[in-house]
Amino acid sequence: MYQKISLAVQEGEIEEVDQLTIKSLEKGNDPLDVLNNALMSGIEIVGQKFADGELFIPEVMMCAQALQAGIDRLNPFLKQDENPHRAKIVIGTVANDVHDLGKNLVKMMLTANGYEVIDMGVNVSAEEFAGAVRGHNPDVVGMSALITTTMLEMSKTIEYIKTQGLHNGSLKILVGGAPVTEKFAKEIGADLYADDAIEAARILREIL
Amino acid sequence: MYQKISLAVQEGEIEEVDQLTIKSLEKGNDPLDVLNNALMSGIEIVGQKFADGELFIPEVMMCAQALQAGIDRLNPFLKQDENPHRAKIVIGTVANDVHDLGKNLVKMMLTANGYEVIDMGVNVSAEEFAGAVRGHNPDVVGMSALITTTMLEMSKTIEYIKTQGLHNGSLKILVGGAPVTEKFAKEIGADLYADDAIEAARILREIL
Amino acid sequence: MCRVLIIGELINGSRTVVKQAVVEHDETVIRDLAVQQVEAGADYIDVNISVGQGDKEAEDMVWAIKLIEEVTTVPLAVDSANLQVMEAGLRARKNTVLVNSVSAEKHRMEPFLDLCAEYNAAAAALPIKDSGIPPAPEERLEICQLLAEKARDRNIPVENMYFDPLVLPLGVDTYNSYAAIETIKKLKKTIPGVKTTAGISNVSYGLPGRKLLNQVFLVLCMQAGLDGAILDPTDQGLMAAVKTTEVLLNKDKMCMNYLQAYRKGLLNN
Amino acid sequence: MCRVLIIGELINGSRTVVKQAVVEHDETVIRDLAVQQVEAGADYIDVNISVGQGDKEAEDMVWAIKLIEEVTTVPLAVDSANLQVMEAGLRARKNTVLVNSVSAEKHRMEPFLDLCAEYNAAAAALPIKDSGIPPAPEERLEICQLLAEKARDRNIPVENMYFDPLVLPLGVDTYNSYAAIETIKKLKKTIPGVKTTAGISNVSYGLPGRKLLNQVFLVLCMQAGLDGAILDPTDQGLMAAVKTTEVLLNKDKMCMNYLQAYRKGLLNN
Repeated sequence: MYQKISLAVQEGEIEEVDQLTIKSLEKGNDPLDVLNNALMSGIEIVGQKFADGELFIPEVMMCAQALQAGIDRLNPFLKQDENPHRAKIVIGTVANDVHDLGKNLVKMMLTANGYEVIDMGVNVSAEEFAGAVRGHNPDVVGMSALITTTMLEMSKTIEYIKTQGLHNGSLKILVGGAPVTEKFAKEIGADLYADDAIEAARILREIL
Repeated sequence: MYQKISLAVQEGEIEEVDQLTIKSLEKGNDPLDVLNNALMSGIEIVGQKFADGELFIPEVMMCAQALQAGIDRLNPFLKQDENPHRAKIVIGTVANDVHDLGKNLVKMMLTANGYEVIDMGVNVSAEEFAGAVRGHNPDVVGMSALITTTMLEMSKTIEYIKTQGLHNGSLKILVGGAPVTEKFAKEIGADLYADDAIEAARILREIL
Repeated sequence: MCRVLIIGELINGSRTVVKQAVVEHDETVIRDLAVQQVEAGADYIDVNISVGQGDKEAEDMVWAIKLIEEVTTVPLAVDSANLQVMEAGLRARKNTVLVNSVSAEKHRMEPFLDLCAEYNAAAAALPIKDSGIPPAPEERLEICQLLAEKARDRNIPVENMYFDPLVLPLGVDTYNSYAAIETIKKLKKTIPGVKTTAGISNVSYGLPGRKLLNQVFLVLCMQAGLDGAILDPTDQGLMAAVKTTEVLLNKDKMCMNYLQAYRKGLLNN
Repeated sequence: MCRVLIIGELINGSRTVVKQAVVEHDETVIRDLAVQQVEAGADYIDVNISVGQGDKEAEDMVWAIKLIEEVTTVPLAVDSANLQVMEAGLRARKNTVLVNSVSAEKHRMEPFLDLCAEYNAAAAALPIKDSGIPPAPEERLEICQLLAEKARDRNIPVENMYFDPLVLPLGVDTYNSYAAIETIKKLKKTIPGVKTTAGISNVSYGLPGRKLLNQVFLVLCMQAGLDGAILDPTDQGLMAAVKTTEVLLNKDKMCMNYLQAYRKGLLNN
């Protein structure tokens, strides 16, 4: 049964994942077990295949949707702290930058990993990022920039979050985007840097 | 000078052929000599290059136009019987057939060889062919058919021309078209058969 | 599915291999060509057995159709300008069928449309008059409108009529491809619910780089509103162009057909 | 000539080879990229030197432009989102110039259009608002109309404004390519005399068969009315698609450009 669910996730069969998850619960399986050994094991293979160039964006999007369908079924039966993948992540593209492709790919990969992603969109000011951190209390805040001129906005935003006292022990700041380098990330005081969407998901799996 | 004219014909430079032909006549060159050793030698190379796949239809069309420009300049100075290429040819696609590509290619190649071509168009009835032969007194009447069902019209047309007494010593009947074979041409009493437009030009050069 | 209908053109008496097969009644060649085209994705198999055998053509048509129907249930396009051959084909076939083709020539229009009505067949309809093919898209449209009207008179549903803009070679006149594309646009705009089809490869006759010309022309026709195309379905470049155009025109949700074609190795043109 | 304007995209700081050349001030790389693109048929050379060097960007832009103008008089597209960098580029260059790019974002619209007017520069104009890129072609058109109005206010001739429909990746949403094509159509229909341009390769991001997708997308955009394209002019497949589309749309009389490209061996994609 778990194998079937995993395969349905890998094939992006939304309806099938939904139905199989219901059946699995009816049979008395442990919801956390279904999450980890059926749904998540399926999406991990998807992530790997995407990284290997065997699956492509539209397919991963469908797999992520299928995963989401399963998780939605499980959620009422899972306690918050029982779900290791229910970390909350706020993401957005920084001020004066409207490029959302990279940010959306990260969102897709994180959703496909079962995280709850709050997408602030593009052209997000330092104040808006801080507001979201205050309101949603996420585990991670991720910011993206595509053009070199807006990399400075990233620096400003991190500074603002810190001056607002929001960068406490539990909050990690993740940055990324085509012109952003690991060196730059360190210089501006980010906790985490990811080269691409897959890397972002991998890093978060490690720390969450 | 002749070399220049020949090259201008090969390059399809209409204006240049026109001007060079005028200059050549002004310098006292013999019109027939200009025709044979400048214009025609140019177009012969064009025909050969087309046959060899080095030149393509649009280019041959421009060369044919360039040739025509030169011939138009020479014509007032040439006696009818002095111009070995001034043979007259009536062509058309037979009744119930509207395919004109092959017929037009033959027209192009024959014009490019300096012949006077009277184009009857498509769907030409036996009566119309006979009328054109009577009116224009051509050296050759050429007919084309693309579909197998209209090959029979070819046969009818030849019969009609013969019964009208128009197929005398000086008139040659040429047939061609995708489904027409040499065997079929003989069966229906045609004098000449050509496999394609280049072949048609070659055959007519031989007999005219 | 919004995808363009592929009419496989390989069984045509003008091709040497088919001509020989028809003359020698070589069954394997015909069957193989049908199977190859179906496997390559043909939605219709065109059957043209005209090889200049005159009286035998009706018989040859029946022979070929029976062979093809042994190996596939894909619909057939019976391709002949001869009324007797067409009727023999329509009577013999079991699969769904399309009459290829009707025109507005006097000897062809009414009798061929009568056959379409009688046998409940779809039709490819060409804007040809007795005086030939008018160059202007407006005039071609007018002829199509006449054909559509005559079809309506016979209760042939409009979606059964595939109007062909007529594709003449670009090399003879660069206006020719443009005229075909414009005719497709005008047809789609003017006749509600109309379908269109076109023979693709004629456009590149006499020019180098034919494969590329055919591909790009097909893309342009599809954007203009082409519903069906007569082509060689084993030409991977053309079929790849079809899939690629469909996904780019938002007719392939989540790129599923496109990615499937990629995995089958069909996008290497 | 009706042909589509080619803006060569290879000198872009997001490419590793260019990034390194800018950081190390490697003159040969920049000059060679300019020459290669001109030889491949580029009508404009895009110059983007953004490599994250912040304050040094204006200086880098001037450096790159001077190098490029040593080897070609082909017009330049100064490519930066930073006002100071843009102005430095416009002041430094001698060749004809295009501002790449203006948008309707508050911090960008008025100052960039002012520069275009001051330096008599053409502009690529993007339908981006502070809230991002609207998906619907209608909304993109509205933003372009606003930009066109602001350009008119500054007496920038309409034919100097190249509106970009914004090409987002097909793989993320198949609507994206369709939206770009529809935006081009709407622009051509609505704003008299308007010119359009588009970055081609973005459409295929994240999908296999990118070359084919890019080619077919370019063909579709050209038929919709594209006047300019930002692309890699050394990509023979794309350039072959341009020539082939032009001849098929009757913009290459007697096939002369097409046949010339064939003889140069440029049609083997």
